[in-house]
Amino acid sequence: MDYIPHGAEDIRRMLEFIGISSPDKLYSDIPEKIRIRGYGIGKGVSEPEIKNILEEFSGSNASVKTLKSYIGAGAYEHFIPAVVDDICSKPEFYTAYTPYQAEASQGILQSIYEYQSMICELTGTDVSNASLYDGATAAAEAALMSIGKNSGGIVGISSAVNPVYRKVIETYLKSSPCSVSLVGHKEGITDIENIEKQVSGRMFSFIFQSPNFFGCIEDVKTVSDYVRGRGALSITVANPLSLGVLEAPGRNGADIVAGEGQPLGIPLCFGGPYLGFMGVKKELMRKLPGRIIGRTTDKDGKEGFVMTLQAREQHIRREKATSNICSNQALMALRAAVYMAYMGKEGMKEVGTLNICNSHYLADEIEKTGKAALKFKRPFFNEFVIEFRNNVEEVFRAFEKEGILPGIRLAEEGQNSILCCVTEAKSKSDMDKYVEVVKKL
Amino acid sequence: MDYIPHGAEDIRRMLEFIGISSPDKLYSDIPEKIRIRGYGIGKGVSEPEIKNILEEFSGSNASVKTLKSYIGAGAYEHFIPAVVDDICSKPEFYTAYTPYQAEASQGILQSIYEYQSMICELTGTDVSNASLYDGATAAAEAALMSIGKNSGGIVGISSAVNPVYRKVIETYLKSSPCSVSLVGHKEGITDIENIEKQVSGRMFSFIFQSPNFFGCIEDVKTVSDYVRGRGALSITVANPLSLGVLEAPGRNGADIVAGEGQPLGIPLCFGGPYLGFMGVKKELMRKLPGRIIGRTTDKDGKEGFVMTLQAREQHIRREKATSNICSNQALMALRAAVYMAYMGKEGMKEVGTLNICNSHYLADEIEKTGKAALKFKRPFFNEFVIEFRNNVEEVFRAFEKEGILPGIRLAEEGQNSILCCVTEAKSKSDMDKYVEVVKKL
Amino acid sequence: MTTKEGTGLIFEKSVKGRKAFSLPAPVIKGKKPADYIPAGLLRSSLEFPEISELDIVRHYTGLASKNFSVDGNFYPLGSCTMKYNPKINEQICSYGGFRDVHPLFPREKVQGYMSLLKKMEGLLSAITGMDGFCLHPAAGAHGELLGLMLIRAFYDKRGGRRRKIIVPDSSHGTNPSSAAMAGYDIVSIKSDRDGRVDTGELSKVLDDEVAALMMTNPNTLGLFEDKILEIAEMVHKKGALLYYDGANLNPLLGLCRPGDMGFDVVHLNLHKTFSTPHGGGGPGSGPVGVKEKLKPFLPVPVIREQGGILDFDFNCPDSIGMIKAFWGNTGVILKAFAYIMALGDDGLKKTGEISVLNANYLRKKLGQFYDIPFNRTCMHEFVISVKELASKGIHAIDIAKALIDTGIHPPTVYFPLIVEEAIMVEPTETESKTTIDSFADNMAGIYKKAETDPELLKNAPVNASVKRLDELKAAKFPDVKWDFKKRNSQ
Amino acid sequence: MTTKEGTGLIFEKSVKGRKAFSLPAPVIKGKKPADYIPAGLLRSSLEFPEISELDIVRHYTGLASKNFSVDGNFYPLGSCTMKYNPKINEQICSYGGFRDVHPLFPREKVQGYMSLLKKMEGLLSAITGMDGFCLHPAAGAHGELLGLMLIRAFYDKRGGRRRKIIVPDSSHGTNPSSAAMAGYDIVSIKSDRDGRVDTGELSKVLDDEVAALMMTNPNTLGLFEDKILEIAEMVHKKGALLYYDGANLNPLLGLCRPGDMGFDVVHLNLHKTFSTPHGGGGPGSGPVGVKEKLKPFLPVPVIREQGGILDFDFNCPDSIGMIKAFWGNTGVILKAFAYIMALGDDGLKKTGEISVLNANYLRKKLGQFYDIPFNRTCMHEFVISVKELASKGIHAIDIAKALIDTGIHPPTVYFPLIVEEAIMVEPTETESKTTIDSFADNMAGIYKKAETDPELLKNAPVNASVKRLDELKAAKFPDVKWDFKKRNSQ
Ligand SMILES: Cc1ncc(COP(=O)(O)O)c(C=O)c1O
Ligand SMILES: Cc1ncc(COP(=O)(O)O)c(C=O)c1O
Repeated sequence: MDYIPHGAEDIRRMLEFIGISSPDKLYSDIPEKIRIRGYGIGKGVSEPEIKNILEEFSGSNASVKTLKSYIGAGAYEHFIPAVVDDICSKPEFYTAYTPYQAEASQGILQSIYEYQSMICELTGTDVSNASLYDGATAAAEAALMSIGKNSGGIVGISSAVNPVYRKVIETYLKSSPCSVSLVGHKEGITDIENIEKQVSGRMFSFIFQSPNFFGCIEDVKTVSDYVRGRGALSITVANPLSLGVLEAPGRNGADIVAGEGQPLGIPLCFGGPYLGFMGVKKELMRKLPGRIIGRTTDKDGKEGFVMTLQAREQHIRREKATSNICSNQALMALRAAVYMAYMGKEGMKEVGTLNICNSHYLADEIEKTGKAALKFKRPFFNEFVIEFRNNVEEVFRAFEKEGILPGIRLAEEGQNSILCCVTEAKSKSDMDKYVEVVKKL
Repeated sequence: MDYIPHGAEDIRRMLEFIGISSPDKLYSDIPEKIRIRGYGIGKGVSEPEIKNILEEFSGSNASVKTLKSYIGAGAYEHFIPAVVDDICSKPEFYTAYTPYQAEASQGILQSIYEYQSMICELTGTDVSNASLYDGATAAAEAALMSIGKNSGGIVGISSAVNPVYRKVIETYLKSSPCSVSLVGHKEGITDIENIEKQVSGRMFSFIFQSPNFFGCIEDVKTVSDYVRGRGALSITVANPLSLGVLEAPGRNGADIVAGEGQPLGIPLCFGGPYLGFMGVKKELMRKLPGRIIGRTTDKDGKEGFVMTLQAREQHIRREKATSNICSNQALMALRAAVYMAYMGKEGMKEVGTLNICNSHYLADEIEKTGKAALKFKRPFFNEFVIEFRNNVEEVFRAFEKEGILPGIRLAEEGQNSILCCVTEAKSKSDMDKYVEVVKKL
Repeated sequence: MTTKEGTGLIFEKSVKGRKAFSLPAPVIKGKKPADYIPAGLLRSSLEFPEISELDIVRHYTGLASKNFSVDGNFYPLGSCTMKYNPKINEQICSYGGFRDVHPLFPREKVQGYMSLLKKMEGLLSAITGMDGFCLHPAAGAHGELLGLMLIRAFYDKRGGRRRKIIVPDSSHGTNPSSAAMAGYDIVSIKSDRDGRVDTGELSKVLDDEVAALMMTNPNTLGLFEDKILEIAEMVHKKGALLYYDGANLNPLLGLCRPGDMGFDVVHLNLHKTFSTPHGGGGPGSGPVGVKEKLKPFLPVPVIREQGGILDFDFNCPDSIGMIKAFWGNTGVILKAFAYIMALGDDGLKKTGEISVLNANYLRKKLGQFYDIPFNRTCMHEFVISVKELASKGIHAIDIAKALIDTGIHPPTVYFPLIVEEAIMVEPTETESKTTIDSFADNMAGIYKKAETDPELLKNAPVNASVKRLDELKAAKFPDVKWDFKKRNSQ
Repeated sequence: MTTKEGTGLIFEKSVKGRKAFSLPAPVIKGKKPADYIPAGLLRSSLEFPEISELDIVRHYTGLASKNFSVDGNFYPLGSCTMKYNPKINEQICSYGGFRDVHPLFPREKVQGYMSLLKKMEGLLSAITGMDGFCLHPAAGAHGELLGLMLIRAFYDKRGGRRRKIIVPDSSHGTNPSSAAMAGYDIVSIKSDRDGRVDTGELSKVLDDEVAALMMTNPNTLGLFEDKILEIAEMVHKKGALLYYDGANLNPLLGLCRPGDMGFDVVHLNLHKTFSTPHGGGGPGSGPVGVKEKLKPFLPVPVIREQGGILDFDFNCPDSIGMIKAFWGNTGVILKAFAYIMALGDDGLKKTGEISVLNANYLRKKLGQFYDIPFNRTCMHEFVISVKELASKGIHAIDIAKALIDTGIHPPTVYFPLIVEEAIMVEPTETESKTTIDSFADNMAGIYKKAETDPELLKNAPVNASVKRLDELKAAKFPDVKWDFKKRNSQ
């Protein structure tokens, strides 16, 4: 099949108007030598057939509906309000593009302005961009923002930062004159003494995560104070959903708060598309990567919205731009905006509360069995590391029988450790089943 | 949960404005005696919970995705283009109501005008209404249209009409001075001689179906000519999807063409909501039940659409209305309209062709096995009656094992008969599996 | 954005050779209908539009932009209960285990559906105080017809057919029309000065020929029939039955039940009270509930446990038969079920309560400008009369059209028939104070305009996709379908 | 219908105590965060809006109505390939087995996804003529960055780091910007009189320090780089690599492949060529393909068969590492996969062919009025210059704004930078002759207006939800978020 509208007569008339006899007359610029005859990928199929084919692929995947999953580690199963799906499937939003022409794009522009506003409020920062690719690249962009383009130096990263994020930041920084110093955590959280010990020389910024990879909530204030005291930027990677109950990093001294917006109403979808968010202090505004939407007025003084501060961007600044980002994750930002509006002031608190209460319920019940214990005795949000007495392979087998995915293995943090995530999507009876399995180990 | 927007402060201010202290002050008209304290149906639950509950109900049903079904008999599994779902899930359409205020409802009005036009073209009639509840009630309304309100007489019905439709027509006519005469079919189709023999007295109309309940295509012209010759109306119940390839009944003499619009892009959904359609000759226009949309002009002479000929309807005519219909199946009519536009001139032909070719392929292959034979040797569209040599219970067991629903049992037409339906939704390999089962009987 | 693409009929956009459809190849290559079917039965021509998929999408996107809807506009259409349609219910309805199920699947394969429908019957019985329910009717009027058929069957069985149905003059048009369809003679009675059933009038017409009195409570003026218990007694004493048109049940949710008021037959409008969308004119769902004595007459099939599973029972000797193919507008029932389960006792009670609060708040606000003939505590809706504006040449329709220009869907006009120049306003419980206030402000502004600049209103609407349409012309010269032939000859 | 509800920020609609959210009760009643977490870590305040579900729906329904989109409007935004986004692909993406899958599920439980991604790599390799593909990049620019990192790694491994990247002056802004991000110095070269890479200029700058030449082919003028084989030879001779910016691949579908032209690294924009929606600015997907010699450097994880199943291999010693969490914008890739499979060899070829036909037809039409600086057979797009209208005070931006009033989304303006007052038009293959003709008519009308009544254009748009917006003010006094504090003090 194809999506070509023309009938034979249309094509005939167009060719006639152009003054040629067949479409291939338009290819005279293309060397004969490189012309091909098909890719050998086979004939196209019809819509019903493509549906069947894709249903088959889909049917070969497990999902959080068919298995009870306690896996987090950077992507989270949360309740997605039906309103979010509904609004974001409006073609007026999803079949548009970047709002280059403001007057024809007020819907998207205003929605992003609102998104930016809520991200700033949530993170305690002054300026937010219109989105980045995902949490890991947002952290990497934050690191790039912090460094000078030409002078060497160091970006410190806590070892309690999601290892994938660390890897992405490293890849991004490889092209820069700077290098990365890993700072070992102490019993699950960042330790200032370790920064002192392990980072020497000029430190541009220090990146840490809260709640961090192990689920532990960091003392953002203490770390930021220290980092800023050393003349570096404090970059906090945050779980936005946790910020309904946890203090905004920006209010505790973080200069840049970046992270993964997926918990804000974005489906798991095997890892993407997700949403990189970033909020920064006013002073960093002109260094921000990506799009920024601003409020202004029209000819008649009526309020309206436009892309602004474009002088930072690639299409104007080219090689001198703050970043190369062009297409971003606007529709995911819309999802997050609708989610945040839906939850609102009280709902953000309540969903955060449910995550804390559920995860602590499960952690407590697991510990009560005596078969496993929390690895780090720290406050946590919705993830924690649990160390089993039994061999971890055996543990996984026991859960598998019950259709439960108990978490992911964390080999570095002890032979039989598992990183377990519990959100508001789990019910008491779900968790009790988990505990049953542990009891029987 | 609930869908009440007010905060406590809203309610306080509203009560204050009304000048009362609490909402129950508004209930003084209601006798204390009948006031209740809840229904005893339990507390409400949250959106995530209601989702889980309904997922469980849904999960306890088989579907045409989990079983291969060859069941038709009034509801059909067809390919539904994604475009149909997409357009009909636009809230501008589904959260509106009857277009009482034309200037605020041009979208719905125009879509129904287009629907009416295509139904007329498809059925070969002059006027169509904006929809009726379903095929069976449309047939019943057709019967009511044909009779005098006060004088007795007869409505003849072919025994090859879907027995459910016959029952509904009978129920509807019970309140009228008329009675129903059943006319036995002859080898699967209506027989004029039987009408002559079995209907005596004043016949208002004769109702027959094509393709009929057994799948056989009737000779609409011959039957209509005879019926009209007797001074009665010829009412044809038709499968609209078949009319992409079969001649329009209206062009063969039918006065009223009514039927079930479900094959035109409407999901099976366990029996409803479906779509009753009806097209009639010009002379019957003012007797039509239900809404009719007409084209007119506005103040400036610009084209627009309105509900018209309302003088037939209940809100004006009350007990003298042509029918009591008020809410109808407009959204389903929209589905049908989008489906028909999507298929278009060539697609209607092609989808009809696929139904014919697929069903004949399966019928031929079954007969080749020698284990079963077509009950009626007549032209058919996408359904046919097949009689098995083996006991029908055994036949069903054999299919069940393979996850196939071979059709429905038709006890009246022979001990081991099955009514089998094959649409474009079945592939060759599906059908070959069916035949494999038959072979092994 | 209203686009050019949205204008013009789809037929005018048709161009030979264009196509949208996409279908698999035939099983056996090259086979044609004529290979299987005699030529005489095959179609000679079909003049359907030829148009691409994108053009179809644009066409309907354009049409959608010309339509008011609850999602886009306040829609206080009296008597229609245009409340918010929760998105979660739309989602639920699309689950494969609901959507892709054939109604004739073997019962043991559809126990999810069977138990849901059975539960729904129970919920509706609890909510109305009735003893049994039938979910088959496709809309309110269909429910009425069924209800009246049941009443007929009841008397037929008892012997002594009765031929009259009484309806108040304030009743909805479907009431007398359904009664006529069910073969009854209609007796209409005047309302009393309070806008309610006049018991004096009632007693005059209540004779042995009366099969039933049909009532809406609250009635179409939005007033609760406070003498309902007395009326029920009068009716029952005469051996007649009491029929409840449940289109206005919303304000009574959690508060009181028609069954307890003495009603014998009830129909509900799931597309009103229970929040399922009205779909631009439907589909709806109009289940019917009855007291014990009428249960034997309910349509077949009836859901019953048989052999360990829930099955359909067709074997009910006193049943009136079938009134619809299959078992009702299941897809609609599903949404109402989810709504009721989600709200529960507490949510339903609050729903009723706030629908009444909103209506009274708005009534007080509009009463500052407009005449409200029966101006007392109302239930979920109330009726304005603008007959005093007639001197300026302004009618209810002009107010309605002026509202369109404010982005608000007009209320119901010219109903109920007992109020001259009626404007019937029902805000529903899902509308916020902000929205209601802004509606009241707009209505006040229009009132002032009616006094100072009536021409302006006569010219309304000016912001819609068309100006005021000529309905007379439409009725006089009916143009009810596109002329495909004309097009071809052009 | 544009409604009042659509105006005003969501924060301005917030009213204390209103809420939309609906969540289950906590597992243990009465537990609060403070029971588990030290007070010092807990949040003091959060000023989010308080608003009901219906009001949210109305808010965004209003916003949607203020937005142009492919479904509503012709959208000939050059360089962006705003083609129709098939609805079937949106449907597919919502299947539970795609949507509700965690990226860290055990591999054996997600073989559907693994094999789909593996197949997709193969399809893209076949379509581009490359030897391997990485699906991770989230957009075109991300793909560019990855591509340049691969090039860097390639030279690092070989020894002999090179520090320059050449880009034509017609290149897209992301090209130099990505190269800079990858740590390269940028050398820009002038285009020749035909609007193509000037081989003379190229040879002047092509030295041993050059790591790669980045090209778009067809280039941003819509012209095929006819000397591409010669250029490839020049570049390779110098030991440099050739990078293909695949944003403009659409016209070449089924016709020729970058791999066969000599490109060593390629990125594609699935959100352009392969019809996935642009989503108001994203998400996109920018897979990168490479020739054999660059494969070892591709990011981890790489999909490989291991132990009878498809697994992710993280153990690739020469890999540049990871460039994104997880494995790419899977949800986007899914749609592109369905698109490619549905079209197949025949459909893809036709797609390319008609995109060229449409562009040339439109070029001829617009050429009747407008100046097209490089006016010769183009591929999928072409660039107008309106510099001659400058004397009337009319600029590209005025033409763009005037188009908004006709319901058409303006083409790209002021790009490529080498054309003064550029208007870059890309109709795509999914637009019908009718739509293209009507666009041409509108453009002709605007041209006439520019000559006769330029003021009218300077005032455009007048039909949009706002008039022309003050961008200077926005940049000078940045207002980039709502001030929650100010609101509270009001
Ligand atoms: C009071 C009343 N009764 C009955 C009906 C008929 O319901 P339906 O439109 O579902 O047939 C309506 C609906 O308009 C109504 O308002
Ligand atoms: C020619 C060209 N190259 C690269 C890009 C960058 O792609 P993306 O926006 O997906 O990052 C674009 C997109 O605008 C483009 O047109």
